[in-house]
Amino acid sequence: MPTDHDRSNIDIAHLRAQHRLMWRIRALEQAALRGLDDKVVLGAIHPSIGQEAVAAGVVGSLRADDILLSTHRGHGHTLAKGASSEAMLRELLGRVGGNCGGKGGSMHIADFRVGMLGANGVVGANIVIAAGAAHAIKLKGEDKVVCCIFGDGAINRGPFLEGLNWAAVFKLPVLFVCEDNGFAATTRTSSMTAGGGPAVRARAIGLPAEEVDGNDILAVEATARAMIAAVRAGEGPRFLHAKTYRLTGHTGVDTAPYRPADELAARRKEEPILRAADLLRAAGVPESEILADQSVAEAEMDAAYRAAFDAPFPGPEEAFRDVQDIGDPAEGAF
Amino acid sequence: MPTDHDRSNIDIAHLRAQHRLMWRIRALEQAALRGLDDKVVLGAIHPSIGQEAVAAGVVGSLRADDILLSTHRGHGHTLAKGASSEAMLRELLGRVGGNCGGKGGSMHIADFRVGMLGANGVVGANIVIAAGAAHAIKLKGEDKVVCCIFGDGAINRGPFLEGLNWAAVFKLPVLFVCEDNGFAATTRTSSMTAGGGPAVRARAIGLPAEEVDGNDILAVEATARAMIAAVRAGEGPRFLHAKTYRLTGHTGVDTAPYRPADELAARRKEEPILRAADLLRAAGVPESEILADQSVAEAEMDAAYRAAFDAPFPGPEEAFRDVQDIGDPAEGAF
Amino acid sequence: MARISYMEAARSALAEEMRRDRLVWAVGEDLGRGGVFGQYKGLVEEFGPERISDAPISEAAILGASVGAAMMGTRPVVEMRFSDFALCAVDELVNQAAKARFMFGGQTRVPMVVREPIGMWRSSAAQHSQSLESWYAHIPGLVVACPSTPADNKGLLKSAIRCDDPVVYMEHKNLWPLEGEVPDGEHLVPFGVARTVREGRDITIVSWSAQVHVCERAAETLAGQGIGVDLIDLRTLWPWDRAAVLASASRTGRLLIAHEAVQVGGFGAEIAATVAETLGVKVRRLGAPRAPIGYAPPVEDAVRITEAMTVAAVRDMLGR
Amino acid sequence: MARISYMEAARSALAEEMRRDRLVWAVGEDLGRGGVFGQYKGLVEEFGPERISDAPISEAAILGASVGAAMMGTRPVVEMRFSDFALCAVDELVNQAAKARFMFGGQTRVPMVVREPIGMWRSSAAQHSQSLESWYAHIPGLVVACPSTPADNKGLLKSAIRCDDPVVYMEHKNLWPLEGEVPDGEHLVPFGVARTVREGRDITIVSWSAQVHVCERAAETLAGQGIGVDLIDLRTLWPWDRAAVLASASRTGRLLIAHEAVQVGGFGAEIAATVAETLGVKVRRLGAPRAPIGYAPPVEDAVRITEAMTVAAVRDMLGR
Ligand SMILES: Cc1ncc(C[n+]2csc(CCOP(=O)(O)OP(=O)(O)O)c2C)c(N)n1
Ligand SMILES: Cc1ncc(C[n+]2csc(CCOP(=O)(O)OP(=O)(O)O)c2C)c(N)n1
Ligand SMILES: [Mg+2]
Ligand SMILES: [Mg+2]
Repeated sequence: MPTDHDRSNIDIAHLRAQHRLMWRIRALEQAALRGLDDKVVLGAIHPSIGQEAVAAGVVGSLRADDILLSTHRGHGHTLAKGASSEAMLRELLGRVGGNCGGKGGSMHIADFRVGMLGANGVVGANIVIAAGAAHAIKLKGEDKVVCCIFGDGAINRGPFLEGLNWAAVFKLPVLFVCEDNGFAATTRTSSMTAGGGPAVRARAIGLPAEEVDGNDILAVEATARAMIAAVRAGEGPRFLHAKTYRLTGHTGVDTAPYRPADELAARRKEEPILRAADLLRAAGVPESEILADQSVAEAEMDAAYRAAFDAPFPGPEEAFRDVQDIGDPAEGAF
Repeated sequence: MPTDHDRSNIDIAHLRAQHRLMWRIRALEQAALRGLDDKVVLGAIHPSIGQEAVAAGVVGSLRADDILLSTHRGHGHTLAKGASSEAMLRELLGRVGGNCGGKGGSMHIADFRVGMLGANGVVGANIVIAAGAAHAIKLKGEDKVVCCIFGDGAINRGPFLEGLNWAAVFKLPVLFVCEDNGFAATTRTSSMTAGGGPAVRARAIGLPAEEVDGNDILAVEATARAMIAAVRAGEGPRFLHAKTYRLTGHTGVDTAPYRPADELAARRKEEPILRAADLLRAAGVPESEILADQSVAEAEMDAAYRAAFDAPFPGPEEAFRDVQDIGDPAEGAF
Repeated sequence: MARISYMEAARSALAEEMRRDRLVWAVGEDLGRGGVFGQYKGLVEEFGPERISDAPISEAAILGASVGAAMMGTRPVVEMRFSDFALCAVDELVNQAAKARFMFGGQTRVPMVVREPIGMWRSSAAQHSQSLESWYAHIPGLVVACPSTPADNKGLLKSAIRCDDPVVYMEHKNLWPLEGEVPDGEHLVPFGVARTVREGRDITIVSWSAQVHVCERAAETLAGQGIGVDLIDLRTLWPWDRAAVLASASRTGRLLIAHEAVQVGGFGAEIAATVAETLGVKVRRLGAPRAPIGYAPPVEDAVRITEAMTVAAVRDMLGR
Repeated sequence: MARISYMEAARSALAEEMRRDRLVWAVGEDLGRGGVFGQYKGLVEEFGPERISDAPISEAAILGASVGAAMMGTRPVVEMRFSDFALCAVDELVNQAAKARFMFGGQTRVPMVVREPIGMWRSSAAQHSQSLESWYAHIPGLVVACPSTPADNKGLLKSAIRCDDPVVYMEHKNLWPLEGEVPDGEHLVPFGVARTVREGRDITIVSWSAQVHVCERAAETLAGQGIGVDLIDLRTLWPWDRAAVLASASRTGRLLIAHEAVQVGGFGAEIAATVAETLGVKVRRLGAPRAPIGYAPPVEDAVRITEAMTVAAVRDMLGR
């Protein structure tokens, strides 16, 4: 599989688009963090700042009708799949017009219109659900691909084994992506994970697996594209281990005192947007255009944030809607 | 690890003891099956006929104060750990004097006096419990070893991953043994298991693992002994994959119509007791002594069965005993 | 009409629905060989191994994959073998299947049927005998069905398969061989409509699943003693037929609820509380003690709600 | 006596018990850095990482390993983070921990405390807000504690750690910062003994966990309206203090049970049913609708049992 992409022959227009997408993701999350300060984002936020190349490289390589499942740290994935930034910010602020009508929030963000079947508040739970989504695709004879992204912490939960085995036994069209940011909440994942890591485990369960520098947008994309093609060709599930680094704390309020400052400083230098900008610069893209990508993204998210801020809350009647068809949720109570 | 044991230099007395133990296991299960015919064993029975070398070779290599956890197919393991055959048959018949006072039956047989912490009615559930038993041993600074036996079907359940990772992360004194009899109930396990199998999975989680011919008592014992020594020496968990074959149906009433007769006939020739007898014969042990091992075992189990048959049932008050200290189980009801 | 078993009724319901809708499929361990109780026998021959699918022993994956497959527009019928093993997949059922529609603001539905056989079955002991229907009745988003007759096992299973909500479908292991008249073809039993098993004016008894048959025998005995029992088979616990129960209880003035499950925190409490809140009539429950189920027959029997106990409770409530 | 928080009370209870008994240890994700709510802060410094142990994200292993470790004579305190995540370990708790002693005929005990923080916590939504105490009250073998005050969180946690039964210990996430007077040192609160929060003769209100404080405010308001509330904090659901509830309800003749959990199948039903069966007094429950908990504040608030609702329910029962 071509992880060793030819850097002398880069599609600059495409890289530029990826650079823009990564900035949109980062600006979206910065707006979400601003929402915390403004006390309008009331639930937990798990930023993916520093991990944007995984969202852009993997999710950006999916077809519009492909399916995505994500985690609690899923803003980037969701935006990359095509969700509207304003709808997302409305959801994060719990407002009308949010992707889930304000009922899900950050940890349950989903946009079925663009094939995004949900973030998940339970670590690892998306893995078996993704296997099942792929199972349905196979049963229906479609050529869609399911992409399931989870963290390095999820590989220690049972559903990792059960879901990968399921996908391999039934030869299902699913790409599993372990977005490895080094931490599970406040714990270094390596301290609680035995053996050779995600790819080694996946191979032991019969899935071809690759490791990739998750901060290198070109590497991520090249590997993801090849794997998605194999999956779509009916070759069965594939596994991608993308190594990246979480530049923020676990949540928007976690200052991450458990990690040395110099570690963070060193890692900041390797973050994916800077590296993409360097590539653009090297290819002759003027600084002004590189900066414009940031400012355009920030302007988009600023406007979206303001719209969300001004949007109304859903009414209390929403508490009783979409529970189920059968039976009245208010029966017995109140 | 010495799986390639020197067959020219066998300890005949020890092999003879193992031959006897395997006969005792088989005769115990034949008595249990007779209990089904006699309609005195009322719950399900999962015979391990044909798999006796795993019980004898692995469990027979444990120290008396070592700890054992087993499965629904655990009669052989339990007997090999030192439980009384009469107490076991009483338990299978649900009588007073059973290891669990008749309250557990075959699937929950346990004998804490000999370090046998229970069969389990839930496939794979014993794996995490075993890891925890080993965790306690480490916390207390003891030099006991935990041995956890499960089937080939259990390696697809989440607790397999979670339990092995746990044991490896905490470097716990536990030997995991996958007793691979080719089937999970009526399904060929291979059809539902992806990848390279139990040992490959275990290695991926960081456990040194070996495969062994589970019908070769000498091979099983040699490998188990070496692994148990490493575990006891504080080297962390080990994993043994023993390949054997289930000569009966899944339960005592399953005639296994899903398997061709010639497969069974071929496998009968490789069963562990015959093979041990051949070794004894080759070493000059007279036929009469070999036959005596069988008849002595059958006589023991016949007497035990009769005693169990004649034993009284526990009274209904047992339904309310050993539930818990706090709160009256009958409160509210009746 | 044909006289068939509870098991056969379920099998024909599934077969009919699979013929009607090619997006219906079943998945679980050993289904290809008919399932652990034979309730899938012959189906793989008709529908093939993709639609009557074996599964690895991995309840979390069986249930979780079905959630994904349901969100993608198929209708999985999920076999959990024993309700006890479904405890290996509670996150998938309660945090995922039951909540997806709500959490995602109505963007999706999770049409799946989770078959969880319940109840005591001779000497199956503590990990193979539980009745946990009240758990699922407590969880928003779930429908809970507990059929007691072959006809209902056909009609409710068909309704469950067509339902867009996740349904926890609890057959009773002791009822598999029970025979009864079952309407042919399109026989659908709606959720939330109780069945009046027999009419009487002295007392109302509400029950479900196998316990209905025990109550029926008790009612027979009581009839011989001049006591008329209005016996209601609830059939589904969510939704449950409040109207039928309240109407009967207000007629008779006395309500006894009998179930096999542990009494403390059982669904009988919900019914008793509702009726007490609403009508102020005499209520009483008859449920199991709060003890695991033992292996030895006398230990197992000690937590069984019997006909005699039912008769005695009724007589006691009537003061005669 | 010192004025400390609910969180600090729990922390000092654990620390005291760990000093007293070297076989007590705690295990869960992120404990080394104080736990997700800070309830383990500073403990790793005193007791070291073996006894305040981090864990992989593997709830089934955390709980299952603790079952094994408890059977081997240690006393694990198991942190599940949110009661919602404990749904990933239900087999281990319900089929294993709760049943081992019985199944094995009394050969073993499983002394462990499973901490499962419950309840709504602003905008935590459907998978981080559940109150499932009634589930565990239904399971033989388990003890269920739901402390509402700092003093009880100290005294009940200490009792739980010393208990030989598995205890499901449910702290309420909104109560962590709540301050109150807590006795120093050896302060043990026994299981099954309710706390009378205030006395009154018009109506009995029974509650537990954070809802007690809502009821207390409602009782205050009602007192201003000339209505006297006998407010009982149950503290533990299994065992629960039937005697205290029955005595109070028979004195006042009216019983209201209020809890944050879904009303259908909630533990309020058990209490209402018991009291209705025993006394025939007026009963009523006040629990949540059968709906998941939404993210947006108005949606979340719509399923919250408020002081105003409590006041209205009481006035309605009294006909004034
Ligand atoms: C089953 C479960 N256990 C625990 C948690 C609490 N939790 C939320 S995020 C998180 C860390 C996850 O780490 P990882 O999978 O690496 O994802 P990351 O947060 O690094 O993106 C934990 C432990 C949870 N949500 N679900
Ligand atoms: C969690 C769970 N799922 C399903 C079952 C039903 N069941 C009992 S034994 C068995 C087969 C187990 O196969 P394996 O692990 O290979 O053990 P073996 O029976 O071959 O010894 C199954 C599926 C169970 N007991 N527990
Ligand atoms: Mg991570
Ligand atoms: Mg097997």
